[in-house]
Amino acid sequence: MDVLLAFTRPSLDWHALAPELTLLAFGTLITIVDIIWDERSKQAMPTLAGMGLLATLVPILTLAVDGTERSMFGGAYVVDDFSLVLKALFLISGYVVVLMSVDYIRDGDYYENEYYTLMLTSLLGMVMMSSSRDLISVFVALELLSIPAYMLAAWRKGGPRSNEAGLKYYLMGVFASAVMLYGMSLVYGLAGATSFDAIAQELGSGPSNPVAVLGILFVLIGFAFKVSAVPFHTWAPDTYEGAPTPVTAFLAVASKTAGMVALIQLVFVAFLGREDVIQPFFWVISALTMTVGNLIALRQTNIVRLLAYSGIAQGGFMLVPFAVAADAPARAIEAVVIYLAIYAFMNLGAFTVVLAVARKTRSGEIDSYGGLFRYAPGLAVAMTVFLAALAGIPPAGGWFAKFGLFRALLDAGGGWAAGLAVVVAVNTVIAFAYYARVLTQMWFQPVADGDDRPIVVTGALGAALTVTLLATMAFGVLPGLVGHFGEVSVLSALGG
Amino acid sequence: MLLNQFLILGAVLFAIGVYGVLARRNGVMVLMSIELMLNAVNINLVAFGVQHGVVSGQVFAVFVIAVAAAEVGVGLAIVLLLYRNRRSINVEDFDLMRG
Amino acid sequence: MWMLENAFIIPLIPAISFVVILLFGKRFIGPDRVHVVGITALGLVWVLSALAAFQWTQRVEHPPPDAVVQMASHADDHADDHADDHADDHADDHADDHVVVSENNSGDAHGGGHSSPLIRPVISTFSQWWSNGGIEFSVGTLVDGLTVLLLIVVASISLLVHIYSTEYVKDDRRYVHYYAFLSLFTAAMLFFVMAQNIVQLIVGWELVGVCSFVLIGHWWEEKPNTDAALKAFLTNRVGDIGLLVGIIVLWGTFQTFDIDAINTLIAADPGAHHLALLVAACCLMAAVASKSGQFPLHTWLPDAMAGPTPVSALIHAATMVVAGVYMIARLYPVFYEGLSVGTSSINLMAFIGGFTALIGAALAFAQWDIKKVLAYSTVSQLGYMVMALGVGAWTAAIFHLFTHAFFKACLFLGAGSVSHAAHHTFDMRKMGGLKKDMPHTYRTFVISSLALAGIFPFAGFWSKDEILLGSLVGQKNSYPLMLIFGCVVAVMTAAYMTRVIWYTFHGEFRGEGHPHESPKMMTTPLWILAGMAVIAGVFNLPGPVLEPFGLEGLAHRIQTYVEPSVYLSGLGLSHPDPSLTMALVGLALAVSGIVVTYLYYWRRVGLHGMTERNRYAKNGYTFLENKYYLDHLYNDVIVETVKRPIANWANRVNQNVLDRVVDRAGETARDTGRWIYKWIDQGAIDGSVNAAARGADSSGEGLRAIQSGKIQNYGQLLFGSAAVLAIVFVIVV
Amino acid sequence: MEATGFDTWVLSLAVFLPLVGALVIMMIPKAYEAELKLVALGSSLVALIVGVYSAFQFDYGAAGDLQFVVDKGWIDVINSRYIVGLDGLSLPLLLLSLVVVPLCLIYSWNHVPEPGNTKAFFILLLILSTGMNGTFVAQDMILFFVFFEVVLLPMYFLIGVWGGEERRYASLKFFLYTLFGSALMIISFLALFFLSKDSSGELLHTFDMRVLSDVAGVGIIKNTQVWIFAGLFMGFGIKVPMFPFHTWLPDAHTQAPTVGSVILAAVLLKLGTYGFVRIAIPFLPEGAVSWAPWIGLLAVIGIIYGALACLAQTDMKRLIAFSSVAHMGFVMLGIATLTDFGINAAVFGMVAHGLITGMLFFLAGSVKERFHTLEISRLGGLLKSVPRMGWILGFATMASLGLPGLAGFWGEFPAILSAYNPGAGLPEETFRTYMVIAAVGTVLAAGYLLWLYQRTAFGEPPEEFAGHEIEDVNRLEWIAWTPFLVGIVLFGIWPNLIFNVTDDVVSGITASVEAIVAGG
Repeated sequence: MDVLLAFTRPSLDWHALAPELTLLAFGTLITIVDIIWDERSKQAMPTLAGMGLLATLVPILTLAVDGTERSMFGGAYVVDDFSLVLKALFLISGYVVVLMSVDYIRDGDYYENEYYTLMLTSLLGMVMMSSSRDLISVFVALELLSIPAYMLAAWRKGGPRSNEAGLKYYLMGVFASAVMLYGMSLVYGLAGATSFDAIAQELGSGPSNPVAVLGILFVLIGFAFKVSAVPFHTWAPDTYEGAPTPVTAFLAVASKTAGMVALIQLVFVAFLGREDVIQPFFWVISALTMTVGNLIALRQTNIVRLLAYSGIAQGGFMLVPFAVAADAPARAIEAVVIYLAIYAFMNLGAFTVVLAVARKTRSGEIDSYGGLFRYAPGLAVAMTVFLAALAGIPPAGGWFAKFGLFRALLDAGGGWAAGLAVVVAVNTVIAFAYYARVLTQMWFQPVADGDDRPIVVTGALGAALTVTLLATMAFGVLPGLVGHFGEVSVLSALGG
Repeated sequence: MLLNQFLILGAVLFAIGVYGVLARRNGVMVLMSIELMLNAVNINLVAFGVQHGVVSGQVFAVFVIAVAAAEVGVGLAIVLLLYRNRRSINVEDFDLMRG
Repeated sequence: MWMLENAFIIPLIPAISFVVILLFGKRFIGPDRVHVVGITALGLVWVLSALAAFQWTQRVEHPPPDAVVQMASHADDHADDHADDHADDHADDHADDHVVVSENNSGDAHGGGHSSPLIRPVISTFSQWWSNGGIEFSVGTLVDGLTVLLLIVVASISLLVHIYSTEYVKDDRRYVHYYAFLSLFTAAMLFFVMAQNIVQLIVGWELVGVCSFVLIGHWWEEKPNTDAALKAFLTNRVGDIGLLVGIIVLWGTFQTFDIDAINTLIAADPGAHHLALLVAACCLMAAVASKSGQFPLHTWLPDAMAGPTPVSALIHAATMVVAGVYMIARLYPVFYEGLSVGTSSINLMAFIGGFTALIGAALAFAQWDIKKVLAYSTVSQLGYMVMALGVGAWTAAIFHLFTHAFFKACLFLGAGSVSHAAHHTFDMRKMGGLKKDMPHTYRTFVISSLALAGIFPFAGFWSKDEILLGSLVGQKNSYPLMLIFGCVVAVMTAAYMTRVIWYTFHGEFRGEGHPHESPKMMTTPLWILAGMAVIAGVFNLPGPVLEPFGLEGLAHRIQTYVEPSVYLSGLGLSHPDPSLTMALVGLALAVSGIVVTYLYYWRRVGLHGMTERNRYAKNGYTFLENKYYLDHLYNDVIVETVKRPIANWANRVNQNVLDRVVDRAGETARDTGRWIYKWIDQGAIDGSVNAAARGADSSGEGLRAIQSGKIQNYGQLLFGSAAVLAIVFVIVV
Repeated sequence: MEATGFDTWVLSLAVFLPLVGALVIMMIPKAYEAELKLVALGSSLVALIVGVYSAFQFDYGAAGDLQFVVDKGWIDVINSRYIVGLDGLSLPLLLLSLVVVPLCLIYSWNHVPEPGNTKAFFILLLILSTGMNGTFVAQDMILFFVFFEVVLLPMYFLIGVWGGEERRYASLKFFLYTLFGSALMIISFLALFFLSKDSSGELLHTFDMRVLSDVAGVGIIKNTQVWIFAGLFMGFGIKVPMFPFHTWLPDAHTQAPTVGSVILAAVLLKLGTYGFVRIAIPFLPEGAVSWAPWIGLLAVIGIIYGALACLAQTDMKRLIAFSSVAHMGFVMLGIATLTDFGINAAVFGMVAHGLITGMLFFLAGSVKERFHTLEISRLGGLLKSVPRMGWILGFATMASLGLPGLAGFWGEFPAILSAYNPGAGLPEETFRTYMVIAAVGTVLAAGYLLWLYQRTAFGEPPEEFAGHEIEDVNRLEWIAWTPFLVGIVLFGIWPNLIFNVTDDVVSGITASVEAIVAGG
């Protein structure tokens, strides 16, 4: 029992925790402001939230400049380049989402202040996730980012679809996390410790052990759910369609990224030794996810739902490198991180356009995009760029993400990898088929219901659009920008 | 100590929970079943922790309990919301969106 | 020798006049005056060609030291000034070849029966034309006796035709284009005859083909004309496969396109590459057959008569159609060795030639269209030339080419003049009795006919006599079959020409209107050509004829000047001594032909109406009239494959086994394209592509079933697949 | 050799000036149509001038080595660099694409096809031009890939927005086909990146095409080479297009607007063949040797098959499209022989086909504009109704059927000739058979082209057009067409203009291939 009593207060590295604390501070600040001047504060909220996110970037920059790797709580919580890159990514995408939300939330009947509080909280969870190197902290981070997301998904109080979206997301979410926890308990049982390094040592090698396999699988499945990998994707389309569009964007980008981050940690640090489980698992999952996502997307008529399935397929692409995690770890991580970064911008951009168009057409149907190019050429071109990026066509950013996958696969080499590469190739083709349906509507079709008044793009949306558009194109023309982050994150993640 | 019995208990509880989630139509009952699963996990954690003679297992369990509380709170809220809008908590009914 | 080195100027002139006429014809010069440009150009060409001919004779008479091949040193010069024509490694063995050549020469100089030294052709090459694989290929001119002979022929005929046309196609709807393309044709033909390498041969060959295409289709508003034009071009294209492949084989064998080099290499070592040469020669024969209307590719020539008559005279009688003969003569070593002319008593070339001569003559009987008669007569005469080459009588063939050009051109222009008078009809049944109305045309026509028939002392007599002689004596052994062919054809030729003259000029006028003599611009050329038809023979008189006058020196001028002994000597061609008997026999045959026909038509003796009475004769006649159904064969099999009937022949479908077979073949062939397109392309290939797309689409539809919308199904799916994965992995791993 | 001074800028200018023009136009509002037209034409013309300048500066003595080379860092993480360079192989094709674009702009000066919108149309053309020029000068595989792909979207929109009835289907088909090909292509590129070793067996990990063609695939075992080549084959073969991947071509051509078809025929198809010569063969000699017979087979099938398909066509434009399949068959046959003869001929064939078929598509477009149909059966008597156009059509037809003295011949004849003595390690009999088949193809070509000409140009114009006054070739068309016509004649009369330039490069390639084959 003395073991249990021997408790010493861990040393806190405030600089390392600065981002989380800033975020937390702004979250509370918003709440307080809300309590003090509730109604009158509405206008200030998005600004506050945005400031909060930007402010949080400051300590991240200082940490990046400082560059030393910081570890706390016995390695449960680590701040290294990898985590910093992803924290930054979370915050920037969060900021874009806030920009997207401004008008949407203001114009609909929503609880406005809480909305931003919850979003900041969820982002806090994500930021923590990127630093967590321990089953417990991963679990806590996961729940911290999920629970607010459940609520946000149901945020349109009156809307049955939104409620249903929330319910589905919630039930499936907790169910999955229960499964995951069970897996974690087994893993813990075998490793006798919760930190990834320890797990890596215990499970790393040695004869295969059914319990270990079961544990690993369940843990992975928990996160596979988070990144909406087939067959654990079922919640995604419904939730995306039902949830308020900014929230959808948030889920599709930020929370998916969070899931990926966790997976990177688990796969490349904790379970790397068990490639006999990991690689086949992800081979199957990624192939399934890409293909099923793309195929179903072919049949969608609602743009958001189409983007949902496209998002699932994209997730499948991101999972591809995991299939060669052990054979080419460095390239694999690089590929995933790069993909995440580029994906965040191109997908957010696409959603931004959807929002902008929906403000006029009040419809999510693809047909409502007819002749967009005639009356809103700017938006049409922007959408074209984003879809091209998603399809992976140079010079829009996406090609480099896809390129990363191929690179990882071929670096690993071997028949399986090559096979998966071909699957990816085929899927890029299928994918374009449905992106093209949107393009076709925008460019080739007459204006829907003859109403060709131009679309007014609000300042916030305009800003979001600019950011995403610039980033997408920049990543396409000078992939070095994003490639660099991929590189640095590899070194730290693999502790090299 | 008798690790296996605890594990079996946990497994059984987990299985029951899963069954409940997948079979019960009543939203609240589904939530309960999930709690069941989480507690199965707790049992495992504690058992393993003791077996290894380290505290982390129990710490983990505490975290789980705390989080579970929060989750259920949110869950009930959502179910309530649905009940208000749809006059039903039968999870079968909620399929506006499909395909 | 300036003209010989700068011969390229000669084709350049008409080329320029083509451009000038085409660009400025309508606007600046004026449609009514374009012929001035053409005629001036041709006049210039004629003078220059004459100059070239003269300078060549000078070269032969007083060969400059570097022109004679005797000692090895020239081999080196030669090697040098050809180093740029073919890969340098060739230059060396090339040099050695020359040593051999000169030896050969001294060897059989006496056996060969000619003591004239071996005069090298004048070869001048210009800047690198194209280059490939590090080898640079030059364009240039090769001028020797053969070239200058052709230059003279082309220039003269073309000039006369230009003059003639000013009246004949007066106020034609496309006067300008007409003259433009006459010029272009002349340019192409001249370029062709002075080609220095076989690639140039192809170029000229195709260009003249195109000109003939354009001029046959000159009146393209009427479908039959364009059909004829297409038929001509496509038939030639078929032959061109042979040309292409043959030339490629030659390249593959000798690694050079240079005609001089190829000939020298073969002459130097006749035995070598026999197989390659055989292939090459056979392929080239196909080309010859198509261009020079040899059996079985001759059918386009009669249809080509759809073009304006002067064109027929120029292109389809005198010049273009002899391109094939010219090519054989030019690359004679290839054919000689390839088809082993020297060693066998029968060979492909001789047979094709003889057979063509025969059927051509036979078909000429069945025609009512005067131009078609002449066309088939041309086919037959070309066959004669090819046969002559086939039996190794090189000089005789070229001699006949020379004489034939004049009298056949004259005959065509005469026919044109007739139709000009008789309301543009060529149907002999609508003529008759024109003798008195158009004396000039009549006289010139008769003269040329006599020449064609081979009556002493007209030109045809001498050349034909030499051919018969050639096939009698032949190379190493005689060609009896060819001799028989030759004699039969001699009779028939005389006969059908007499028939033409009867129907056209004698008896009663059967057309309507008042026929009148053609104007000077047309008769003058006729007389000039008729004159040539009389005297052209003197250019290669055998010695004995001249002895009485003590002019032996003038004997065998063509043989002396034209024969490229530098190439042929290596082959050991012999020149049979003239035989009086042969001459008399030939003459007798011709006369007999005339007499029989004369009796048949003028004196009404003989088997009149036999074709009506006698079934066999009737069938035979139909058979002839249908041109052996060869047209059906081509139209159905070949042209139908090319999708559209080129000749409107529906009215000539006979209940005939061959025909029915052919019909089927035709049907099948015509639909091949459509079938492949419909089933293979759109069906199989494109279909599979679209099917893949549809498959993806529908599978997407199917998969949507997963997305039932029911939470618990989702849950089941989630946990179910989790369980499955778990089990699988636990078992597998 | 690394370029210096202004020369460092030449290629980048030639490539990116059109893009700059496009960006400028985006800024100009639609209302100022005249201005944006001028900007478009101006930028493309300046690019052309730069190209011509480079052609004059070009050291033809050293046509074998790259010139105006620029080698700057680009994507360091994957060790891919911005390397551009010009050698005898790129030069003619670069000039071709530089010339074609301004002419297309001029041609569509006053009549942008339905539904109008000159601005967008010109922007797309300019972007297209950047992509094409870039592909021909890129010396880094990734750079090459990017340019190769940049071409897709503009063409997709050109077909999809300004195309005919079936435009949606056609454009998507074009896009998906090419996308699939290039996806496999990039896989092969990466395989090359990871597997290429230098002579000492060191892994190179480079995308630098200069290096890769120097090492010529040593150290990659034959089997792997064959597989990698397969990927490249798909990538380039679809673009060419080779039988049986050709089905996108007729649809794309038929549906595309006139200038779209022109550019497609004149330049886009060449990207594929260029890829074979520039990348596939020199990088993977052994793979090439084992693939060559099959490529040759597909090529000759393409020749005959394309011709037969032409005979089945009732639509003038579609017929021309299928004739492209046949003509590119000759090009591929030349490449398949792996001899300098064949490959030189192939490069010549690319240029010739670009000029000739481009010209034919221009004509088809103008005919469509005047008669509102391309149904061969409904046309006729062009020589009478629009004499000049009729004559030009005749000229183009003759050129297209490979008439000696015009450009077409020099693409066909040496290609066929080269099949007589195929390169080292290739089955002679097989290729000689190909040779004969190809020769037969020339006849079929004459067949369908003359048939087309007879049906459209000869005879009397049909009644339906009898009454109308139909405009003959107008000034803009003259401006746009003359360069094509001149080029066809010029290269036909003096082919050395191209052969001389390409020969060194090609000889280099084939030499290395032979060396490898002899060594292995």
